Amino acid sequence: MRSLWDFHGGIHPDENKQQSLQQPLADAPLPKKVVLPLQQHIGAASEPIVQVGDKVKTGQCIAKADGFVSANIHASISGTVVAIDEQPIPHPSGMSDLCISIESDGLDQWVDLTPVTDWQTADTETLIQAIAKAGIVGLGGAGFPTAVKARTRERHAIDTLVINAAECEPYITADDISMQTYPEQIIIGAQILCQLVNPSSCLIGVEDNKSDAIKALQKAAQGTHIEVVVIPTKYPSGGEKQLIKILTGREVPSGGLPADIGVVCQNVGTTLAIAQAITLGQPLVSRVVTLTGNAFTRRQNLQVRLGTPIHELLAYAGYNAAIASRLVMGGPMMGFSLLSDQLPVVKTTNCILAPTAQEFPDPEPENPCIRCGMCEQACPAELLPQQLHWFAKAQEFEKAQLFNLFDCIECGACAYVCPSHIPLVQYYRFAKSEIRKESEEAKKAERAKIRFEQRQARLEREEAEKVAQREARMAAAAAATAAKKAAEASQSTNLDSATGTSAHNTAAAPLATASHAATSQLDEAALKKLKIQRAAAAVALKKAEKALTEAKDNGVDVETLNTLDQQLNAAQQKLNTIDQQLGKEISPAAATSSANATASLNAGAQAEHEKALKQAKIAAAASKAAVKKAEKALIHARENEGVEEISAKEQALVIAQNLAQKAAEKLEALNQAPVAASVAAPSQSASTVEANSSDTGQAEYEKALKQAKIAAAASKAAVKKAEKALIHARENEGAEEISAKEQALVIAQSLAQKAAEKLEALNQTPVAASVAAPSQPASTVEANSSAETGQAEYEKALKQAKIAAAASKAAVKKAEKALAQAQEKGDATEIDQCTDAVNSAKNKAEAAANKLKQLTEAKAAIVE
Amino acid sequence: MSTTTVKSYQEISQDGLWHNNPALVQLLGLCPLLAVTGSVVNALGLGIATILVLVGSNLSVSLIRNFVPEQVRLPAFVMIIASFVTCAELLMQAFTYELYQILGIFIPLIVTNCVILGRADAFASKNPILPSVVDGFMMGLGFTAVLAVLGAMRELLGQGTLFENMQLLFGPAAESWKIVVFEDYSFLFAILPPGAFVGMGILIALKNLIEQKR
Amino acid sequence: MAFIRVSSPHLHRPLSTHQVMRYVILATLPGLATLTYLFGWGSLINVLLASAFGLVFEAIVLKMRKRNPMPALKDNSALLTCVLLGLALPPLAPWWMLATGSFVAIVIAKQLYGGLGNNPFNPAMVAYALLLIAFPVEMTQWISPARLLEHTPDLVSSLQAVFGHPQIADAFTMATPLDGFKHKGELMADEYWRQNAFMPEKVWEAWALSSIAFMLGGLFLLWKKIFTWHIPVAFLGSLGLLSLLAYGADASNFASPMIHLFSGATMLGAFFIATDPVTAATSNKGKLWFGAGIGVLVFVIRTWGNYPDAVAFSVLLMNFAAPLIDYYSQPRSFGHKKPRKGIKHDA
Amino acid sequence: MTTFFSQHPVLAAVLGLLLLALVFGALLGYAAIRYKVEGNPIVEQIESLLPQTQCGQCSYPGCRPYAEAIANGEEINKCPPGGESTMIALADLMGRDPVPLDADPDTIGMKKVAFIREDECIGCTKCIIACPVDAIVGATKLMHTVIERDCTGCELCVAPCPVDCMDMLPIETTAKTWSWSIPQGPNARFQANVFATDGGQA
Repeated sequence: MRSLWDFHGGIHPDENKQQSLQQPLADAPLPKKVVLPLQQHIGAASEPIVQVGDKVKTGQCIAKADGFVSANIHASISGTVVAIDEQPIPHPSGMSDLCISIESDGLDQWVDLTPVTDWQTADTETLIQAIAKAGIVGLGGAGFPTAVKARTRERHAIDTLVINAAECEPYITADDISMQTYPEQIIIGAQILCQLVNPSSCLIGVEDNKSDAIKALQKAAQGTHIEVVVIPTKYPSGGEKQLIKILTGREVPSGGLPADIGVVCQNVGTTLAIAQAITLGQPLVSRVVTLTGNAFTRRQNLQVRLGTPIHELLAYAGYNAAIASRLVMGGPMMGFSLLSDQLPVVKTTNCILAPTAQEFPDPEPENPCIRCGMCEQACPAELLPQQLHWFAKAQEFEKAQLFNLFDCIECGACAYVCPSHIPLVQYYRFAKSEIRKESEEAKKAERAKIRFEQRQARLEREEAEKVAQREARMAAAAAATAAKKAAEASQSTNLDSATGTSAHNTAAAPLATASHAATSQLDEAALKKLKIQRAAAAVALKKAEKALTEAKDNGVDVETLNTLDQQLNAAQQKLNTIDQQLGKEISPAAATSSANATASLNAGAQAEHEKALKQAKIAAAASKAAVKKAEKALIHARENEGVEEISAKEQALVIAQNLAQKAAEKLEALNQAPVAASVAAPSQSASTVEANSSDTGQAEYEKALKQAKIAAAASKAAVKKAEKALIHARENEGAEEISAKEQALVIAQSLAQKAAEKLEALNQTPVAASVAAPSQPASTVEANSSAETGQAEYEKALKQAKIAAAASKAAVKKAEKALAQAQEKGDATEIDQCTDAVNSAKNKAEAAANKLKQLTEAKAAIVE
Repeated sequence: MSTTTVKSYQEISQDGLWHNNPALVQLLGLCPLLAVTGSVVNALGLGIATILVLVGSNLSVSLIRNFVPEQVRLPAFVMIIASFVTCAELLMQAFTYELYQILGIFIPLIVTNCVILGRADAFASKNPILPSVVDGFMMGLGFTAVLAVLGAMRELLGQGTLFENMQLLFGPAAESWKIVVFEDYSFLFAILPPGAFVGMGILIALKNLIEQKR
Repeated sequence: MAFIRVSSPHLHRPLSTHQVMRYVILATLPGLATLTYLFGWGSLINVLLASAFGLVFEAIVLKMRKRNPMPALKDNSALLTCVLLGLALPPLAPWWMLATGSFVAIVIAKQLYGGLGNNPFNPAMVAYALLLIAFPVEMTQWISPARLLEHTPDLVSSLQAVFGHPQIADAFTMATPLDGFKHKGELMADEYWRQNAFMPEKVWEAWALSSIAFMLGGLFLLWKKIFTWHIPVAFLGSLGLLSLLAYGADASNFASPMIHLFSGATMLGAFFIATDPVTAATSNKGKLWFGAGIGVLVFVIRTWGNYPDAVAFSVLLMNFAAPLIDYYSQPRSFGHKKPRKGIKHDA
Repeated sequence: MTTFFSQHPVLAAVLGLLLLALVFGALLGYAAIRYKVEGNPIVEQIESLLPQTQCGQCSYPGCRPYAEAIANGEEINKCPPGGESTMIALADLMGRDPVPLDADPDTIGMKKVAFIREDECIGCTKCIIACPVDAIVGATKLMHTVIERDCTGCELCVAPCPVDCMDMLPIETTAKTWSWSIPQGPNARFQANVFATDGGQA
């Protein structure tokens, strides 16, 4: 005989078990319709894998476990899935949750079952997979997925397997009848569990009031090392922790698991389900439910299909609503009262109790606590129930926690003995949920605080950057003034080359500094500065060009002109250098920012952004459509160059715009002309950064990446088009053509402005395009640096680029004009010089175009 | 509690006698209050001594308020109060010796009466002389009134008389002031300290009740 | 049938507060009967009068507190308090003492603290202590046992004594054994006992008998599991042990354990007053400390204090200490290594 | 020496007091340096009680500034999101009397979350700029959405929206978040009439 231990407290309520033991276990009639909640277990709700209208067979998996702690759900009858929607579920709240409803075809056709026939030799993983596949959860009441519990050995050393067959709650006999009916299968189940857990001893704890079950089990267990241990009847000896204490003398530490002390505990019903799942391959589609209470005429244990509506069972068992005082799911001590009879039987339903008013009178009004201490004598967790009650009542949750509120197992022994009829368990449940809520809120507040502070820091940083930018701009303006003075000086007094060079040096100085800064620094601020310097340099260049032109116009001597021309070239070179540096700078910066983004990513919050993802897809589709339209328009325009064709292009653009607006509801996305499409890229990458700046999820980041890729592809296409246009323009060089193109583009620009609200797209001539191109990647970086300010910054850059474009355009014009004048004059040297000047300007344009090409190729390379 | 705003004398008086009554509202000076209120004469004796000390200390504290550094004000106040208490003690010894004997330790203990230090710190150290004196007097009067009422209550309930032994304070002429309400009556509880606590509680409750009714 | 949302458990042991109180009241009956038999009608009149006053006061004060008086009156708690007060007071106490006692017990000691379950002090003992302090003479005069007198006061003269003619009662009263022992003056204990004029054997017998009657009532409650054995055993044990030690050391100056245990309010206190759950310590360990504390205090006050009996004061003093005892006697909860001492707040 | 003092008791008294004053003055001075309190930890404590919604309903830009203001004597009743419990906790901490909340009683303590009716969103980013905790995601011309987990329900995003597509939805109870309420307690029927309670300040 094993030595047994005792636990503190406990009560001896009337057992009332005989009523439901008079009849043998029977099958309940097949339900006409079953409702299967997606959450019948602890952990994540299952994921439905059928659709409304699907035909299912009995035992077919209809919802998959979603995550580690979750369980499969199977159709418990054959028929048609009629709904996947919110249905009232058996829960104390009486609320609804997602359920799959199946209407029976009355045939009860089973799927092909695949038992593990060689389970004695099968490896652990096979068995666990079989258990997981069968959707077995703890049938004792908690509903913890059994497959997860079966893996306990992976992390803990287990020496004892305890099969909980105590069934200490009054009235319930579901386990009792199962043991009487299927003792062999239960022993097999226990053996399977032994194989999984590999304990040195396996104990089945049964209360001594189940003599028939004990006999049956002992007979079945003969010849195995499984021991049936008879324990004294006392509520709540069936509590997991209490049973372990009784059988092993060990106490599960507070907040710990049985596995921490080398014990695994499984309910006997679960053990039976495991045996059936392994040896028959039968998933968990039914369970034993006790129907008892004096409001039933037929008190009995039934094998009930999961999802069976309770009212069908009530009708079957001869339920008399007139004399029933309430409906309880579970036992009288821990069950909950039902708020309707239109609820399904779920995996954890072990009993449906329909007592009369004599059995369960209405709760008496609560009286004041007289501190009699009876609750303390009854508490199996050795708590101070009355103190906890005072604390819960006064909402002093901190103290309640200090008095080990969370060790309460809500067994109800305290409330059972309380002479003042205080609903103690309800007080504890209230206090527990409040404490959980409070800690949730505290966490949320902490997160909000961190996010708020990070945001403040970011805003400050941006403000500082703005100030720095403003200062840089002022410096550039000063340099420009200096350059202008130098130019004026050369114009009026025919300064010698040395002086001119020095003037040029003055203008170029900030540029050199900027380039130096760019190579030595990698951060965005430096990039910004560099970009600003570049803009300033462009202005300086423009001034220099203007000076040169004016000098030519005014007929200054050749020497001076040469000097100025040299200066102009030098400035242009500087500009190119900076552009190169910018180009270098951008890719590492982008890489860094994306790396940062990845680092800051948070694994959670995927679901939250599904909507955003959808939206992005729509945007992508819309932009693709828009790009296609615009492409067509461009081809058209290229094929038929001339003023008339421009109107056709205009129409095409308008159509593209309309289409894009309609297609992407809110996203008046990338409805640009091919050239403008490349501009859209920054706004896409801006959203990437938006996502990065906060600790949103991986999914969001990937989504944004996708968007960016799409945008990049679009811009690649756009650049290609622009290139072609450029080649075309080069092939057909001539003043008239250029002017015609100018006109066409001015019209195109105004159209584009209307089309893309804020994106006053880049209206380039081939020459201007070269100038504007670098500003695009710059604006990308701009947008990267800050989501909110990106747009404004971008517009600014655009403006600058436009100015630069206009300036270079003007320069070419001037140069050509000067050439024309010279030709008119017939001065050979002057003609030569002017031709040189024009050529050099054109060369510059070509160089810029090449640069653009390089840039786009680089981009394409990145994308590909 | 800010006394930086200038109060009228009427407000000061109302505060002392009722709204901010040192015994009923501030609950200060409870030790002598509970100890000596066994009879009206004891209560009045201690009350008058307290008034004297309060007026004197408020006056002096107000006088020196601009010269005493913040950090050492409390020691300075205590010294002033101690001086006045010694004066009062000597005076009582000289003129009402029997009463002095009855009140015993509670006369020197006036030094530690929180009412006095409290008013010195809360009022006199922030206000000019005249308001300080008025405040001291009114607070003392309020305190004395509570003492007297409680004394009368306990004397009446405890031994069935009123104004016994008034000659100790007011001279032989007051011997006839004694009123016997209940003949041959004794309720020891009221005379003993527990009775003082209960009586005080009842007075405070009454005060709150009247406030609530308004 | 209505679908109702009720928190589990749905079953309840058929025992309510009013039943608990009723059991306790019933358990006092043997003691009351013995007192009436031995000392005449006085105690019965005490109990009935005090109960009547108590219920009236309870009803009035509940009305004033705007609460429904009926449930509170039905829970028998006020009745029990007044029964205990009536038993503790000397027989033939004048009606105004009973009225004052009931008022203090119900209104001041119980309802002013919030009513049933919220009073920190045992109401009956608060009232008893107040009466003892206020009327020391009346409270220490106990009526002589019936068999000592030539004619016991009949019901009419008892009622006369209670209502208005205390001098009638004076004729029947004498000191209790404890009082007599306290005021034995310079006499040594054995000398005192020899002088039968002061404390005849029959007086002692009467006290012992009524003590045993109270003990029987208490044992009934113990059997009924209305309270646990801890407090009475600790109380009687510590008192008995201390008096035994003292008596053994110096039998001439200290009263014997028998006198301590079987006279005065010892048994009434041990089984009916100290066990009042509202004002006692709650955990088993705490109850032991609580009971032992009372025993020690009773011995100390009886031996060296001013008052002959000390149960009321001892109980009240330990009532003070009950929260502290609770604080330091918390049980070790399941799954915890050590019991927690008190509430520790993080700084 | 002794005789001198016994002959001049007043001088002795003055000197004695002087000596005492010196000794205790030195002690005080030492204590003032040794136990000097750095900063104002009370602000941290106050802040830890505030709900961190950063909603600005207290008229301060965020919870921290309000915490600082309370430390400097601002009223403790200006935090409607924290509700009664926060106010009482603040009253406890500051040793002040509880005061009724300075807000519409219907809205106190009601937990809400912002929701964007996405069909109507024009992608103006104004709500993104307004959100104090970066709980709104989106970019220019792209639809925005609220990260429900991070939304504090401060309502600051509602006003800036040019197309009024922001809703503040109360957080609804589901079967998962449902919990048992506190039992009514004894005297439930008379609760409404109770004019004095046993709780509150000691």
